[in-house]
Amino acid sequence: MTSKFAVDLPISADQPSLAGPSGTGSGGTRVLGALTLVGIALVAFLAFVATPADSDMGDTVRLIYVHVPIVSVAYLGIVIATIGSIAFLWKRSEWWDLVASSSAEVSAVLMGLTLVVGMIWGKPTWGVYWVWDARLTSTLVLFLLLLGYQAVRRTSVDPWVRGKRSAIVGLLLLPNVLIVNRSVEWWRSLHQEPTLLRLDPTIEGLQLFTLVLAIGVTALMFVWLAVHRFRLAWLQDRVDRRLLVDAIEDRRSEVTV
Amino acid sequence: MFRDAALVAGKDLRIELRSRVAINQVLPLAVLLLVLFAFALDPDTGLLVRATPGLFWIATVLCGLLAVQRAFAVETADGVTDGLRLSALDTGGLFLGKAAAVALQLIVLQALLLAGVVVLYDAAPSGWLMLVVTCGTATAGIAAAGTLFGVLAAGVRVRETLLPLLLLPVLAPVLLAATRAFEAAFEGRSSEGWPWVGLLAAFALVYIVAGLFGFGALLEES
Amino acid sequence: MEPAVHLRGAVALIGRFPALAGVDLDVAPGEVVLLRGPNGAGKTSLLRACAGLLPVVDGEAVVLGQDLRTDRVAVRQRVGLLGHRTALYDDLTVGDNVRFWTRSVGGDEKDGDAAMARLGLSGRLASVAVNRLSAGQRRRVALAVLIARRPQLWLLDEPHAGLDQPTRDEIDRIVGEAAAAGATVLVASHELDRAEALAARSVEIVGGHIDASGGTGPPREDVSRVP
Amino acid sequence: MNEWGYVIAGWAVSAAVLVAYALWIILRGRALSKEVPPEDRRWM
Repeated sequence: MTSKFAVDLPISADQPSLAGPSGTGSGGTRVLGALTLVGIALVAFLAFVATPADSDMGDTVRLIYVHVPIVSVAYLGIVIATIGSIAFLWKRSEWWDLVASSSAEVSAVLMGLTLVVGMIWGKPTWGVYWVWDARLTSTLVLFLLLLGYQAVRRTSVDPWVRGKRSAIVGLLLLPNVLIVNRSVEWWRSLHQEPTLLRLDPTIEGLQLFTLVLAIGVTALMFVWLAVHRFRLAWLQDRVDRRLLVDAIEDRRSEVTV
Repeated sequence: MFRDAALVAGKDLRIELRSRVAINQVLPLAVLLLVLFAFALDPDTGLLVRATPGLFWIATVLCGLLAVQRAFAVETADGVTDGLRLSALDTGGLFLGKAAAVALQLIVLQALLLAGVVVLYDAAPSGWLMLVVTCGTATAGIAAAGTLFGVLAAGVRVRETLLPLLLLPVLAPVLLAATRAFEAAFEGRSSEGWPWVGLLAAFALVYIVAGLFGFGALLEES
Repeated sequence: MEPAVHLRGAVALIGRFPALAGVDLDVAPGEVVLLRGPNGAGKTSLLRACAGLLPVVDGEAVVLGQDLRTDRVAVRQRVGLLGHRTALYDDLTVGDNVRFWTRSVGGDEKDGDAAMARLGLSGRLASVAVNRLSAGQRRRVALAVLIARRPQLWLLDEPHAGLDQPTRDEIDRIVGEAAAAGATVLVASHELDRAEALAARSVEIVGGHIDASGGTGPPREDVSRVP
Repeated sequence: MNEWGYVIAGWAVSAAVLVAYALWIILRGRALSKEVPPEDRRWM
C-alpha cells in the first residue's frame, strides 16, 4: 500500500456524497434497470396471460417470447463486439477494448442460454432435445467461437497485449458469424428435410406485439448487463494498475546486497 | 513482401525436409486415421464410402492443426521469435511465407489421403476439376486461419489447448463446405459444388486479409 | 552529441512484474558500457528494452535517435542482441541459419560467409545441423549472425559465458573493432575482470534501476574507445 | 411433462441464469469498488 491512496480511502468511507458510487451502479443504470424489470413483468404478463396458445405450436409459443429475443440480442452483442474490436485497433483505447469484451461476454451468456432454451423448446416440439436444425447448429458453433474469444482474453494480464490479441479475434467474429450461418443454412436446405420447424410462424396481433416488446426489453437488459460488466472490468483494471504502482515502488527499494 | 514470403517459406520447408516430422509422423497419422475410421464405420455396409468426403476432410483438418502447431513450435524454440522481431522481414511476408509452407504440406498430405481413400475405401472420385479447386481453396483457408491463430497461440502458455479451441470452430464451415463440394464431385454433380467453393474462397480471402494485417501485431506479443 | 541510448525513468513490464522500475542511463555513441548487478536485477530486461523488444511503458527512451515509446520497431534492424538463447533453428545447418538470418535483415549472404569464416565455422561445421552442436559452438554461430547484421548498437548478455578461451578473446577483439568503428556496446556480465577490461565505464543495476552510487569510470562525454 | 412444464422450465432457466450473472457482476463490482479511489469510479 502506498501512501498516495491510503489517504483517500477513509474519506470515501466518511463522506459518501463525495465518494462516488459504492458499486457499478449509477443513476442512469438504475433507471435502466427499473425500466427493464417493468418491461420483463409486462412481457411475462402478455406471454402467459394475455396471449392465446398458438394454433400450430400450442402453449410452447410462450417460449418463443424468451428464445427469439435472447438470440437476437446475442447477435447484437456480437456486432457490438466486432465494432469495439475495430475501434480498439484504430483508437487504441482501453475503453473500446472493454466495450468489445463486455459485449462479447454478455453475448456468450445469452448464446449459451439460447442453446438451453432451444433444447427445452425442441423436446415438446420435435420430441427430441436436439435436431441438426440450421439455427441451432450455427448457435452452437457461435457459442464455441465466443468461448474461444473469452479464452484469448485470459491469456495475458497485460491490458495492451490482451487488447490486441482479443481485438483480432473479435473483429473476425462477425465475418465468422456470416460464414457459419451461410454454410449451415445451405447444408440443411440441401438435404430437403421436412419442415420440422417454422420459427417464423405467422404470428400477428398481440402475439407479434409481445415478441417485439420482448426483443426491446431484452435489448435494454443487454445494455444494463454490458454497462455493468464494462464498469466491473474498468474497476479490475484500476485495481491492477494500483498493484503495479506498488510493485514498482517495491522493486526500486531493492538494494545491493 | 513476396521476396520475404519466399525466404520464409523456403526456410520452413527446408526445416521440414531436414527434420522429417511431417513425413515421419504426420503422414503416418493420416493413414492411421483412415484405418481407424474404417474400424469405427463398418466397411461392409457402404457407410464408409458414403462418409468418405467427410472423413477425408476431418483427417485434413486434424493434420492441418498439427502442421500449424509444428510450424510455430519451430518459431518459439530458443528465442527464435526475438530473432524474427529483430529482423527486417515484412510481417505480411512472414505470414504469407508460413501459410504457404503449411499449405504445401497439406497439399501433399491430401494427395496421399486421396490415394488412401481410393485404395482403402474403394472410393471412386470423379469430377477432378472440382476436387482440385476444392482442395486449393480449402487449403488456402485452413493454412491462413491456422497461421493467424497459430501465432496468437504461440505466445501463450496454454497454446496446445488454446489453438484447437480457437481454430476448430472457425474451421467448422470449411469442413462443411469442403465435404459438400467433395460429395458433389464424387457423385458427378459438380455444378452443385460451386457455391460451396465460393464459400471456401470467401473464407480464405477473409483470413488472408486478416493475416496480412494482424500477423505483425500478434507476433509482437507472442 | 546525441546519445546512442537515452533512458530517463524508463519503466518496462513483464506481465505485471516491473522488470525495469525507472532506469536513468545515457550512453554516448562509440562507448562501451558494462552493466553489473545481481541476478534478476534487470540487466537482460534493459538490453531487451534497448533492442525494442520489451516495451517501455513510462519515462523517456530514445535509442539511436528513435523514440521507443512511439515506435520501438524501427530501431530493431540496427541493433544486435546476443542473449542467453541463441535464436537459431535447431534443424537447419549452421550455414543455412547464418544465411537466413543475414538475409532477414536485408544483408548480403557474403557477409554471413565472412562472419562464419572469422569464427571458424566455414569448414565442415557449416553443413552440420545446429542441434548437433555444443552450447559453445551454438553461441559462436549466434555471434556470426550478430556480426553479419553489422549492428550500430551491440547488446551482449553474458557474452563470455560457456565459451572457451580463444573464443572469448575473439569476442573481445570483435567488440573492440566494432566500438572503434563507432558502434555502441552494452555488455551485461558477471565476469567482471574480463568485462571491465573491455568497458571504460560500468554501471550497477539493482532492483530494476541504476544504482547511482555503484558505477565506475567517467560518466562519459569523451567517447571512450577500447582497442 | 406437458407443454406448460417445458414453458415454465424455459422461463425459469433463463431467469435463473440472468439473475445469477447480474448478481455476480454487482457483488464483484461492490467488492472491487472498495479497493479503488472514488475518482476512478465516477460513472457517466
